[in-house]
Amino acid sequence: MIAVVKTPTFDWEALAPIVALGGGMVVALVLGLLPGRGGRFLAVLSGVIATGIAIGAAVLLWNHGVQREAIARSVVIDRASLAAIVIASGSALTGILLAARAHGTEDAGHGETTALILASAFGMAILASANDLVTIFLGLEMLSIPLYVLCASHVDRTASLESGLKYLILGSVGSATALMGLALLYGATGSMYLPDIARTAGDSDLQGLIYPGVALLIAGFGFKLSLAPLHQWTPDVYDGAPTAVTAFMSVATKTAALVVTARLLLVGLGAEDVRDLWEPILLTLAAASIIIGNVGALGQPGMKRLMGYSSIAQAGYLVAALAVGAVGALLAYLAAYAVSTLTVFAVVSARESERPELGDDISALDGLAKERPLLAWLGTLGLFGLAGLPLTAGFFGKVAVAGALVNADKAWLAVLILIGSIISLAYYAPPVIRMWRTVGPDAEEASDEPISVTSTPSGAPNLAGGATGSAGVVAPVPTGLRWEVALIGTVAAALVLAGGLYPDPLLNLATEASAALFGVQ
Amino acid sequence: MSITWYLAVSAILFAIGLFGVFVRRNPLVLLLCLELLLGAANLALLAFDRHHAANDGSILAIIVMVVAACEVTVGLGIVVAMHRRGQPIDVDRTRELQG
Amino acid sequence: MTGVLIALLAVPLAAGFLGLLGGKRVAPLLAVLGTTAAMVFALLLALEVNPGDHTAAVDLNSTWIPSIGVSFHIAIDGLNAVLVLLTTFVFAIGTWWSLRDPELATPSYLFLLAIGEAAVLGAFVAQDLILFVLCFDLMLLPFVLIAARGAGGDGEFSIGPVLLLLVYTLVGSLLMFVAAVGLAILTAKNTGQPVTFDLAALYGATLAPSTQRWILLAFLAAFLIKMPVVPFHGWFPGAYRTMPLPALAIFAAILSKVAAYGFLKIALPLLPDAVVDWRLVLVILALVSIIYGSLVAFTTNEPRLILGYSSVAQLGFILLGISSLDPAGAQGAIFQSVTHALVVVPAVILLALVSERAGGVERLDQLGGIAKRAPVLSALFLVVVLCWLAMPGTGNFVAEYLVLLGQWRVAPWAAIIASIGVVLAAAYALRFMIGAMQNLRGAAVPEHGVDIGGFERGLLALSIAALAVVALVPQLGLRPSDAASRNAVYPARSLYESQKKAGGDEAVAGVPAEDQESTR
Amino acid sequence: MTSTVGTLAWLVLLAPLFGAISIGLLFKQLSGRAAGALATTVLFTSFALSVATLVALQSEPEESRQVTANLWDYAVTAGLDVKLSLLVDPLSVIMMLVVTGVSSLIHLYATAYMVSDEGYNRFFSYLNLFVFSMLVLVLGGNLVLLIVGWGLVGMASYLLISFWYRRKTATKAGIKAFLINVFGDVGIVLGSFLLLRHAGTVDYLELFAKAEGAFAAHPHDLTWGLVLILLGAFAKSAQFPLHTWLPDAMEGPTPVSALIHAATMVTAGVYLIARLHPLFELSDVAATVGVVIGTITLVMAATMAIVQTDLKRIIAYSTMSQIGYMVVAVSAGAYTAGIFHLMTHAFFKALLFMAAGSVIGAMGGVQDIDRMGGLRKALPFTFACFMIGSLALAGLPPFSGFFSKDEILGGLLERGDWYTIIAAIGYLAALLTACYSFRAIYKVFYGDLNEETQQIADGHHLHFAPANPSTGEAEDYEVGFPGKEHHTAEENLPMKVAMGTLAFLAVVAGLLQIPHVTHVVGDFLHPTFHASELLEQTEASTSTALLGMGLGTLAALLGIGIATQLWLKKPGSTAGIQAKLQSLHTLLSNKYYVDEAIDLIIVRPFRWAGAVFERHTERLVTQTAVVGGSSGVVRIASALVRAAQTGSVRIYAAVVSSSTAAILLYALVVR
Repeated sequence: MIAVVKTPTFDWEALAPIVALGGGMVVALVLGLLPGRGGRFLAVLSGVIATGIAIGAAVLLWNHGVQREAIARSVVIDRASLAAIVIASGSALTGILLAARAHGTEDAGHGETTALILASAFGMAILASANDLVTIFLGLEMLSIPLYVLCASHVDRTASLESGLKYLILGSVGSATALMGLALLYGATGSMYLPDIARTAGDSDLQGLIYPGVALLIAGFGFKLSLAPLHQWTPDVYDGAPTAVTAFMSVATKTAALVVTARLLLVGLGAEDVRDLWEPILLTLAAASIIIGNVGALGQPGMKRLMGYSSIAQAGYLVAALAVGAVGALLAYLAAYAVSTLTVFAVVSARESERPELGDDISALDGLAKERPLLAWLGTLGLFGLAGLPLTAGFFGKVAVAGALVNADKAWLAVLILIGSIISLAYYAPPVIRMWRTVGPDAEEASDEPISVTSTPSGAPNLAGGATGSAGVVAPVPTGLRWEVALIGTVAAALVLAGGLYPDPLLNLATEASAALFGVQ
Repeated sequence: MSITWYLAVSAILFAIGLFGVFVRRNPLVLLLCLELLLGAANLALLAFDRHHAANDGSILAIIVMVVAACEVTVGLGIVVAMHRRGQPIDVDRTRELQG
Repeated sequence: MTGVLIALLAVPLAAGFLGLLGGKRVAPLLAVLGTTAAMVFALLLALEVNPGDHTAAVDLNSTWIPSIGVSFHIAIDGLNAVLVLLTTFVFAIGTWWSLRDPELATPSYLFLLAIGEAAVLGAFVAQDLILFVLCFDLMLLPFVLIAARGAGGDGEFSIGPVLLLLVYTLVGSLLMFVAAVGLAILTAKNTGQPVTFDLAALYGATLAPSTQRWILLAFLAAFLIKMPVVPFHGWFPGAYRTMPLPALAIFAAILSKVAAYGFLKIALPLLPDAVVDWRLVLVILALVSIIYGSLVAFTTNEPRLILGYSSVAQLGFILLGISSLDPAGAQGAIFQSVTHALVVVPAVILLALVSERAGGVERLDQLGGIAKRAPVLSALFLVVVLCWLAMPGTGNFVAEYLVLLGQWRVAPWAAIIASIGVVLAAAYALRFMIGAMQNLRGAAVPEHGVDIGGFERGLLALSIAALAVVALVPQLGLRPSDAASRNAVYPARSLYESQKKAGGDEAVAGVPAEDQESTR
Repeated sequence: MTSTVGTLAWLVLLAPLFGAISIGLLFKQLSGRAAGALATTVLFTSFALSVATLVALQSEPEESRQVTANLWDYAVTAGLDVKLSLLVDPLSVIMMLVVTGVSSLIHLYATAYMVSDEGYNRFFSYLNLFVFSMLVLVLGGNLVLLIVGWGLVGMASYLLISFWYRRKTATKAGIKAFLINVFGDVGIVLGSFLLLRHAGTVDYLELFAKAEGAFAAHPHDLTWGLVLILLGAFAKSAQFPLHTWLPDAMEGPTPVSALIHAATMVTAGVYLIARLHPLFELSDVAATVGVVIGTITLVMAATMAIVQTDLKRIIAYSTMSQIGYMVVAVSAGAYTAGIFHLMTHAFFKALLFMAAGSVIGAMGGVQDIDRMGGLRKALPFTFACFMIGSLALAGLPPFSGFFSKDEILGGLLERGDWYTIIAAIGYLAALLTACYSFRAIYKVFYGDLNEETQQIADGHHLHFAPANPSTGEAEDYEVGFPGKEHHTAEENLPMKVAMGTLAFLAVVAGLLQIPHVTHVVGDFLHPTFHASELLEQTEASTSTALLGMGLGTLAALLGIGIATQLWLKKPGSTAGIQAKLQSLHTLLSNKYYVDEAIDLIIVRPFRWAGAVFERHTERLVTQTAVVGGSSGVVRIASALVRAAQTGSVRIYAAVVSSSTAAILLYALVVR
């Protein structure tokens, strides 16, 4: 007897970005097996092409229908998911390029690194488009598991392994919590399908379970978003992971998790009474994240660790917008955050290969403006973008978020964001100042030069310091500036600047994307 | 039998798993505890599946099993890598990253 | 002329950017071209201003971010024309001077200066609140990066002064930013119109006094810190110490003036009730700045800080003029902005030349006796110092006269206290000159000195020529802003007068009858 | 736009400016005496132009002898209307003549006197600049230009006092003079506000026209305004208590003392009061303040001069005293007398300083009269000039000072009332004046030659190792210190010519205005003061004039007699008197402790405050209060957050779980 398998409907056109990422993963894995430089080159190239196709397809799809059911009703492609796909693919592209010639990737294998990044991006694409609970969990794990491996991929570095292990253990706890939440949600409504959940909420005899379900879901996704006090894995994992991976996950994970959380909460759980539950929780978590993230980042000596804490604070700003349902502001700020963060990591990564003995230590940035003016400009734009200073996309991103909060009568949180921004200057600025300073550790000889107009009276002794190479690790050989890193950094920085000069398209796109999300209801 | 019992067992399992994560120092045992967490969720899922007389929950449960296997695989890989580098297989002594 | 207005902002920026791309060879040339072109454009624009008319002479209004009601609205009017010209002049001198030191004048540095110039000019010509705020915040950043060059040593505190400069001044700016957003949104709520940040639209609709007060508070935070006014000046000594001198010349000369301008452009017309309520606070802050700044300038041994604290005192005069809410005070404040900027630039150049002649030492107690070794330097120093202390016959004196006159009309006691500052200014300026140039040779000064070279002479000659112009024909600087400054203080002024009248005070501020007439 | 008179006046004004700037620009090119020659030529040109202005003005009908000449708008905005305008009337013309005339002679004198100084060119640049400033002061057609000129002369005075800028004493004296004068400037500035407030103008002629109407309702504002303006006058004219800078100003080269600190600048206060006389006549209080302060100063200065041993300072105190007379005169309404005395004083006081300069030249820079003696024979020309100057100063007929001083005192007698007492004090001070002038003559020129002066008598100049005369610090002859060679009038024709001319003027100038005989000055000034009622009240009648002249002669003779007795006949007798009146002597030689009082009341509190602010408050402001206060909380929080980041997975898991539990609890309990 032949069982008739009822195949779901596929909208291959709409699936194109997701398929590109998945296909790219397979191709990269296979091509990476080729020996020598050829394999490395082809694997990276396939990754670049795959992410490129994904981005291109997503851009083309933007105006083709507000919402398309790609795989039955489980995967929905709309402008919100497209936005997430673009950002995730962009950061995957960045991650691939940063990893391409980085120290340590040799051991991990190029095909594998590229493939894992693409796999994770694939998971993110699915997560962002997920419209039922099964797909959500599937996407979540598809996103997370490659990341565990990526974090641990510098197998000859203790920190990398530690990072992978910590992420695995804690991430699994988070996933399990989220899964438990999903289960309760399913139990409460009897449906896996988000619009149905919204519709049937209150019909079931187990409807009371929806509240603990929501609580666990928020905890689970809050963990992925690294909201305080669920944030503690973030600095450690970001710190230990290879820089390329940190760059990728700090942006992409947040993007996917935010979009799915927005979909889940606003589409599935947007009912008044449920909303009354999650809104205060989210606001509290956002406030805690803003405080703890900004405070924790102060005085961190490592750039990756600093960015880890900063990402906690940034998640706070983003979730604040989410809590009041301002998805437009959320996406606008998210885009600004993404490009700024990628710019910063490009600079950190470029510096890492030039000053391997310093790694991501903040002192590696000393005197960058003199040595590598381009990198200094990029780094400045990126960090100022994160701080939300003028002429960067972050400035208007913050305008949008603060405006949304004021509109929703949550001015206190806007003020908290302001205070957080002020504190954040105290850690975003030091790397910038170090980049631009000329009297770094090498200034000892320079002080004998004839007096110039730049001379300063405060001649504090300049001592080289802060270099903390891990013991027992053979310092890798410095390499020159990797052009692909400079290129991707420049592109990202250009976007930061563009968003700061002419933010109207960004704001409009974000509004469109958020409208798509609400169009589901 | 009321669904409450299933849920209670599920919750207890979940709690045991969590407790294990708190108290155990060997990563291998931690992985086992993580399995317990997922198992607990699976139990709840299947219970709800029966309660609602649907089969979505079962599908998710099967997927969870696959995922659990993946997680353990990755975990084992990392533990092996740590062992090969001569690192102690003890989470309390794996805390270079902090602060 | 709108093309010229755009070129004014765009050309220096473009020159800087091309220089960044073009590298070390072309960047200096482009910088010179860019700054000179900006000066020419500013001059052309200033000539367009009709002194009898307070409305814009050149106006450009185009959409920018319609989604949040922000437009790219810039204009040249009587209030900003002279300041714009001044800005281009100071940036030109500062940029040219920087080129003396190739180590300093890297393409990046020149581009930073260009960004600074565009931002300052943007703040001056902005007719949109958000554009103003954006430029106000932005103009600081290049100088932070330039100051970062001098951030010495390792460890936590080495970058402290630069960090302090950034964080402290941005605290105020961010508050202002929130206030600006609030102001526009609340105004829109009042009028029922869609949110707009266009100043022209905001001028018409004033908010309730209680709302005005907290908004003014935020604006004050931004302006008073940036000026700086005692006791909000904590950031500046460190910043002055670390900044390279050419950039310091621009920074000290121009950036504080944007804050002063902000009072006249934004605070007084938009928030008249709050300004009138807090007039006394402003006056007291101004007086404290004048006296305190002068006294510390008189005591400190670091020439940079003498300059800095004297600027605090002079900015106090500017604030005093503004807080008089009187046309004379406002005119004095604007003119003082010009004259102070014009005197700070050569003063910093001289400071550099002196320190160069003392082996880089910048301690007054180790200087002295340079005049004998460098007579030309000494003569130029003298001229600048005399302008600095507002010798009658200089433009600086006219400015101070107008400021005191304006304040006298409303609060004679304040003018009397402020005039102590006039005497103290003479004390610290002369002490500086005597300490640096005269008496016996200081410990740091070598036996055989050299006089200054042609390049510095040229720069100083230019600066002094500018000082001579404002000294001989101050009317050139006063005329364009005549109507505009009257218009700027009018709302607050008339409110103040009506309150005084209501209070039964017979002597309303002492403006003669026909003068009150002309205020209208 | 301007009349001939106006154009000429502008030329008079601009000539010295041209001189100052061209010497300044060419200071490296001009060698030898070229700068001096240029400056002097410019000044004589300026004087010639002044005479031409005088002629042009006199050719106008009397009622239109008040010419304004505008150049361009200076500051016309916001109720202020200041044009670059000159007011040429008899008062300004007489000032112009005195200034350019005396300046020309002093320039001539200085071309020789300063010739060995390394700063020769700089000196003449400054000197020309001073004349320009002084001309702005006297010619300016409104209060603002007056303030400009007022400030500029203060500046030039400062520059010349600290001309030897490497001397600490010189720079100190300079800064002191400058600060006191700026204080005075501020007074005029504030005073001008009060006048502007009601009259709505700062232009003299408009102001005078509107004054009566404008201030009728606000007499107090007028009084306050004038008192503030008087502050400026007192500061510039070294009147009590703002006089302390003048003795110290003697740090400057002697020609400077002659020009600025005797003949011209210090009389600016007198000019100012005379200029604003229509306002002073409306305010009795202000005028009285002028009279009282003038009286106090004239007595004080005269007493201090008696115990001074520094030759230049003696003359400086006598200057203060004489200006006191002038201030009293113009405040009391005797304008003609005041201005007349201003003129004669310019002649004889400049002469005295020049002669003193010649003596100091011979003494190799020494100014202490106790080290001099018997120089009568060695320096005959100088002696003659000094004698003429002293006789004029003492007010002995028929020297110029006699007529001018007695016109003042006669005017006061005529006005009667309490002015009689002032007149009496004036005569007493005249006695002191004669006494201290002859004390100086006897100590310098009479008596026996001592070791040092013997050398001068032998035809040599004294030479000492270069040193600061006040502190004894070693110096060199480089730029910034006095030159190596000193000069006497006996050897230098330019000095002789200048002194001779002034000596002649000091003798005959009095003849211009002999009571009831000649009225040249009075008639000339009439257009300026024609509306004044007080002037008529102080027009001494024949009997009063005769009484006054008699008293004056008597006082002068008595003073000379006392001096002769004490310092010529019995040179040692003063020691006994000094011992008897020890406390008085201490008081006088310490200049009534005014310096110390000012230091205690004003200078020290400011210094102290500055030091406290810099040392303590600043640290508080920059570090602790503002920054540390706010960042302290943040820092503590940061430490806490990082301490919680233990690195232990188990603890992290526990935190995650407990946070989850908390959220769950919230969901279950609160919902």
